[in-house]
Amino acid sequence: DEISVTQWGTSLYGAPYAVAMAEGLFKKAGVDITSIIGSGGGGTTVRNLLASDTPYGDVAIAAALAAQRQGLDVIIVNTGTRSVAEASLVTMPDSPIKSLKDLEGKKVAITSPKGVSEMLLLMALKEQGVDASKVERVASGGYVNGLTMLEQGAVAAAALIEPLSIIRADKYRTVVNYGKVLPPMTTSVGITTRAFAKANPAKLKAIIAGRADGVKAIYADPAKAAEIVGKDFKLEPKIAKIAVDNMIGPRMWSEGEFSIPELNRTVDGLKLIGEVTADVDWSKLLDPSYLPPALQGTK
Amino acid sequence: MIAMRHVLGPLLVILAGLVAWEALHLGVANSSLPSPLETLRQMGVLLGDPTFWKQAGQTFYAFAVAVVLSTAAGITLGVLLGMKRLAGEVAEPILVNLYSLPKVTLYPLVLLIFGLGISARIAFGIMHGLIPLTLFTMNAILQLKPVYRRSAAVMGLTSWQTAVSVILPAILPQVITGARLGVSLCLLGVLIGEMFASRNGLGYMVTHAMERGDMPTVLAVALLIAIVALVANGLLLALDRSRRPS
Amino acid sequence: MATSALYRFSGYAFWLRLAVIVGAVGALEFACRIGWIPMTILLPPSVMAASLAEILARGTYNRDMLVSFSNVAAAAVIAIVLGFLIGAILHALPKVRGAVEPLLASYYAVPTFMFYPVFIILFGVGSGAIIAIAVLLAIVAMITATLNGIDRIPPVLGKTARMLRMGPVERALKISLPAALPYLFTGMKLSVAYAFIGVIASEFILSGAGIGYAIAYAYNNFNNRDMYALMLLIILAVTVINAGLDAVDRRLQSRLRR
Amino acid sequence: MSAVLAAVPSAATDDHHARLTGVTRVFGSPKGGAVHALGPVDLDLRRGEFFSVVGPSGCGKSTLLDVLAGLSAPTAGRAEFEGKPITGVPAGVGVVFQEDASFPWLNVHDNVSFGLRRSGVDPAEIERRVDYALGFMGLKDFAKAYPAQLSGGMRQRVCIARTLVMQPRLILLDEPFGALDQQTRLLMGDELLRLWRETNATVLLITHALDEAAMLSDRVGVMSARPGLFIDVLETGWPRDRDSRIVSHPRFGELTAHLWEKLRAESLKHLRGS
Amino acid sequence: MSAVLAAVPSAATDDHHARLTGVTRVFGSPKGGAVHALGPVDLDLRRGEFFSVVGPSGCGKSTLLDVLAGLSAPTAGRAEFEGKPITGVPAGVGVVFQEDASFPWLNVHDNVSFGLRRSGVDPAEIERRVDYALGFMGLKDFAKAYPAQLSGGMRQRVCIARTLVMQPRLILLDEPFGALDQQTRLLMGDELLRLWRETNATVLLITHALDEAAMLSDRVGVMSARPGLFIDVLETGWPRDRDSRIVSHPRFGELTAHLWEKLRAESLKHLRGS
Ligand SMILES: Nc1ncnc2c1ncn2[C@@H]1O[C@H](COP(=O)(O)OP(=O)(O)OP(=O)(O)O)[C@@H](O)[C@H]1O
Ligand SMILES: Nc1ncnc2c1ncn2[C@@H]1O[C@H](COP(=O)(O)OP(=O)(O)OP(=O)(O)O)[C@@H](O)[C@H]1O
Ligand SMILES: [Mg+2]
Ligand SMILES: [Mg+2]
Repeated sequence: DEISVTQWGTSLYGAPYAVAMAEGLFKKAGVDITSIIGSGGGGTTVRNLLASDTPYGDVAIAAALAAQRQGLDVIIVNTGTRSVAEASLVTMPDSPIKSLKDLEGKKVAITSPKGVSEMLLLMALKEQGVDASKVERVASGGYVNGLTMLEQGAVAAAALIEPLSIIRADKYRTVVNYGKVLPPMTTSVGITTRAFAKANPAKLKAIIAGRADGVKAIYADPAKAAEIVGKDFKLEPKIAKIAVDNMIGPRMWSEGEFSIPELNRTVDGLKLIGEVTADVDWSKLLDPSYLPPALQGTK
Repeated sequence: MIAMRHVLGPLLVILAGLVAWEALHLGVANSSLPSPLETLRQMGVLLGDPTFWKQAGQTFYAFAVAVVLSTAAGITLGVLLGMKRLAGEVAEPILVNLYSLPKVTLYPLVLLIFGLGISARIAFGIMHGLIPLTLFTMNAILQLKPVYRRSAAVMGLTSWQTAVSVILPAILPQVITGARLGVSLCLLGVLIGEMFASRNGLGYMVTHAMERGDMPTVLAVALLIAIVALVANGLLLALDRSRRPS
Repeated sequence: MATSALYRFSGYAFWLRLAVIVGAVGALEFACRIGWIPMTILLPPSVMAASLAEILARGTYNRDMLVSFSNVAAAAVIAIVLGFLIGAILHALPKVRGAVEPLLASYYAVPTFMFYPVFIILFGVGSGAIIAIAVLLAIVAMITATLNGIDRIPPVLGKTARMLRMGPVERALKISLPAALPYLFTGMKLSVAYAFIGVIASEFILSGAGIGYAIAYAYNNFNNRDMYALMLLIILAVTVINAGLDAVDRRLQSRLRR
Repeated sequence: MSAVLAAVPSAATDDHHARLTGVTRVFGSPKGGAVHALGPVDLDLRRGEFFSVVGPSGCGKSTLLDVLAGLSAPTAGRAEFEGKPITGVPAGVGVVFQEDASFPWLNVHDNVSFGLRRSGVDPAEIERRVDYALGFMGLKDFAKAYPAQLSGGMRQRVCIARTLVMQPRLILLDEPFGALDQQTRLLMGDELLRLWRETNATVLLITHALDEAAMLSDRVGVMSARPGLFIDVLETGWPRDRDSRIVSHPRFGELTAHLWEKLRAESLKHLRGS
Repeated sequence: MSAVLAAVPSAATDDHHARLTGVTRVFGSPKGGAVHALGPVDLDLRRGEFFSVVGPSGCGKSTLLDVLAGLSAPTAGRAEFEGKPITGVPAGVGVVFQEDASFPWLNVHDNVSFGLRRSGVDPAEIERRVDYALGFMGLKDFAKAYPAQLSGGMRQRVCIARTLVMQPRLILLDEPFGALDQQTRLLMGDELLRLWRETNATVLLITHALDEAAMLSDRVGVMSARPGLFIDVLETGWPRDRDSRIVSHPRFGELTAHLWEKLRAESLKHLRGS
């Protein structure tokens, strides 16, 4: 079977799937995942999974909410990641910008309006009591473009994400690491269609269980996980090692269990960028019943 | 000898382009603009990498299928529209309109219909390559000198013989011109498809490299694609030249 | 007589064409309404139109439209002017022309978008880089048309200019330019089309503003109503632009029908 | 017709080879109206004669030729070739069109053999005939050349050779020398006469040049403006064994002047009428 | 030249209007060789005469005209117009080129007034002259039409009118009727004669058609193949007040036949030579 994972190959969201595939954990759980459909992210992943035979996917929470808002029949069956530790804001080494406070009256490169990079920036500004309206946000279309603008002096700071931030660690200075200023929040979730869940509960459970085992395996042996991820994502082993190690501390990957406060924190962020206008009624969206029994209780 | 003469000039232009590139690289000194040398080195690395060949294989498979299908369909459609004058006149503005439409914006629709996978990319390639070939073929037939068909008639040729031994060779030069544009655009269509939503192929590789800021790979792939396009174009030109003397 | 006959024929073809389009739209509407095509994939044309009217009334995308259309206009103008100058220079240098022309033919296969990061360095993010991509896409058509147009100025017009003892500037303005204009306009028409494609496509893939971006955004957020409304907007815009340019083109071309 | 000219006995036989009786051709116009292009025309082509047609542009000369070639059915009247009504392209008729009809994608040899190769003639025989035709038309050295490498006159010769190899009994030529200068026309005219003599074919030549018609033909038909009719048929009385030296014959000037007068009279009538 | 023709007194005066002495023109060829296109040619154009030039294609007729128009400097020899050597385009010379030179982007009126408007002539005077020229050339009803809406013959008339309004004293015409059928040529020839008579200009007409040259001219120069030389200059002896009715004059046939013979002899010489 093929399942969809957002940012597959570029972001560490997908590490548990890589490990579970390489270690045969999916097979052990009772499903044969042969490959992963990757995508640039957001709604594309949801579209992709809807178009595929096994409509399960790990997607950004904003995309899952948007899909439901537009009346698509999807449910959230597990959580994926719960940290924003891979994201940061950087500036040039010789820049006078030392903290978020210094950004007032300056331009900051984000990837696209209403995207994750903007959301994190606004959340961090709010957390630190900086007036967001004084920070001009410029959409660059991508992290690399933002860096280019930074180097050209078009912006004072740019959003950045791993593993790019590790690859170019020596070129820029980190202003803020979002994982350090923002508390844990759910960033990606596993979704499927209601119809698929009804028809293939066993398969769905096996996928979730396999992924959960993958998460456990990462925490149990980070070095090995880094090796697997490095190979799958074509990262130099050294960089993969740093990337995975960076995520172990904040416990980036959840085994799948739901935490309402962590979910709501993300929603608060989405409200800041205007993606969401009202509180979310999770009871209609979540279905923990496909999780391993031990994880079914919500926090 | 003659081939040398045709190739030498363009080669000089390309060389001049490389020099300008190097100058630009030195001038702006930005990590997003690697030097030509870096790019060529990366190209060497790619060419020695089996996964690159796997991706390239994917792209060229989709490209080949798209080219074959759009060529066959384009010529057939062009011939049909060209023979039925009224149909041609009805269809032409519609085709021109479709041609000048930014087709990327229709890509969501293509994905929704064809799903992921190779068929969407092939479809997208065909969307780009089909129309120019159809238009060129159709116009070639509309502009075909009537005296050719009349000559065939007085020599007692059947309509099938006329089509095969008079009409087709007569329109071939324009069909080749259309094919040159069509093939280029087919490749572009497949690549854009891969860039936008795909998990393999050179277009995906470029997107992936862009996301990681790996500009040498981006430019190396772009160069390779340009070379392939140039070679394909050169072959079609040579085919055209071989058919008629200077 | 031959001309007017052609026109009548064209008139007939026009109505037939309209009938074909109306038929196709009607069939689509029907297929959507009775559920052959699920609404999650395609909306009935009437819904698209209604949604477009809504969007225009609400002004949701006014800023995007402004950005896109002004970028298209800028790119088209730059491509036309620059393309004409380059074409004229190439024409004056036959050796260089011989070397460059074979490259122009395969030009369209190179996905210009790949150079976006480079353009950002050169032109900054946003409109600058996008216009640059669109210019790059559009300029070739203008260069080719300029070369073709100058090639086709009959030499006898040059002789006539000499008989009238015209200076080089007067000759360029009063003879060469009007004589080449129909061909130049064909190039302009293509340039506008390519500028449109270039701008919308780059917005779609790369940018944070404009109609192209709005379509990509609507796609990502499953907002089919907005997405199809914007697609319809683009189709209508292309049709209107094409029809307008075509009318002018036809007038100019009719001069050449000798 | 002046008595001097009529007194000369005709060189042609009296046998009918092709015959048009009351032939009219009307084209439907896209406006719904109709263009009356030709006729009603009566014409008897005698077997083996050289007949020229002159007349103003647009008078229906090409239309007349199309009817004889079976490319266009008459709207009214009867067209016969060798006693049988013409329906479709009749075997034994060859046409050289007004426009250059050489195929640019074939070299001269392949152009000339084109029709034969599709008619199932034995290859050795094809080569023999093509060789002969190329030699006859002075194209031997250009067998491997492509039309683009030839002058307009040579391309026209290719078309004549292509028609010739099919060994037609009736050859229709529609202004084949239109693109040539007078000197070349003269040479081509001589070649055409030689061809006509050697093949014994019947030749119908459409031309604009009155002196050319006067020089080459047994008979010259003068057509009126559209809808074309024969307003005069002039018997030249030349011997069968003739060539361009005939221009020094005093009758050549007379014939030319006679044709010019006819044309002038017709022009004036036309002017007054319109 | 035959005694009959020479006996007729010339209608032209003996005053030299333009004169070529030993004029030769050699073109450098791109391959490094050289094309000897013309000459050495001697020519005296008498003031007010109608002189025609005939000769095979490529013999240098257009080159001769370019020299007279000052568009092309002779490689050797002297060219004079009204007593002064020709350097650059001389004032008082008008040319109608072989190719259609009407400006497709201007309507007929603006085409005809184009040259005048640049020359600073008073607007009222421009209108007067343009009106006259349009009327003269039968273009009055087409003043607002564009060249694309006209036939080839009418476009050629536009070019003639455009030249005419400049009131040239020497008019050079390079096969202006090339695209027309005989009937229209006849009418155009009459108009040209009328124009010549009314303006008192000197006319040099290049043509392919021998009968046309015989009909229109005071003198006909026959040129040899490239490099072109005058091998004969024939004095027609027509009265100044003539028109196309002259074709019924017995001498018309004689003149035509004479020109044909010259051409034939030249052709044969050429054939033997090559
Ligand atoms: N297919 C057609 N449809 C309508 N009208 C036609 C068609 N073919 C010819 N005509 C008209 O019939 C008339 C005679 O045409 P035709 O070509 O026979 O003239 P022609 O004597 O050969 O002229 P030319 O000397 O210029 O070749 C013209 O008025 C022409 O416009
Ligand atoms: N610019 C040029 N460069 C080289 N050769 C030339 C040039 N112009 C003319 N020639 C050559 O000079 C010769 C005479 O040319 P010209 O145009 O004067 O002939 P023509 O008598 O006017 O022919 P036609 O009757 O076909 O118009 C030809 O062989 C031609 O190829
Ligand atoms: Mg005809
Ligand atoms: Mg000439």
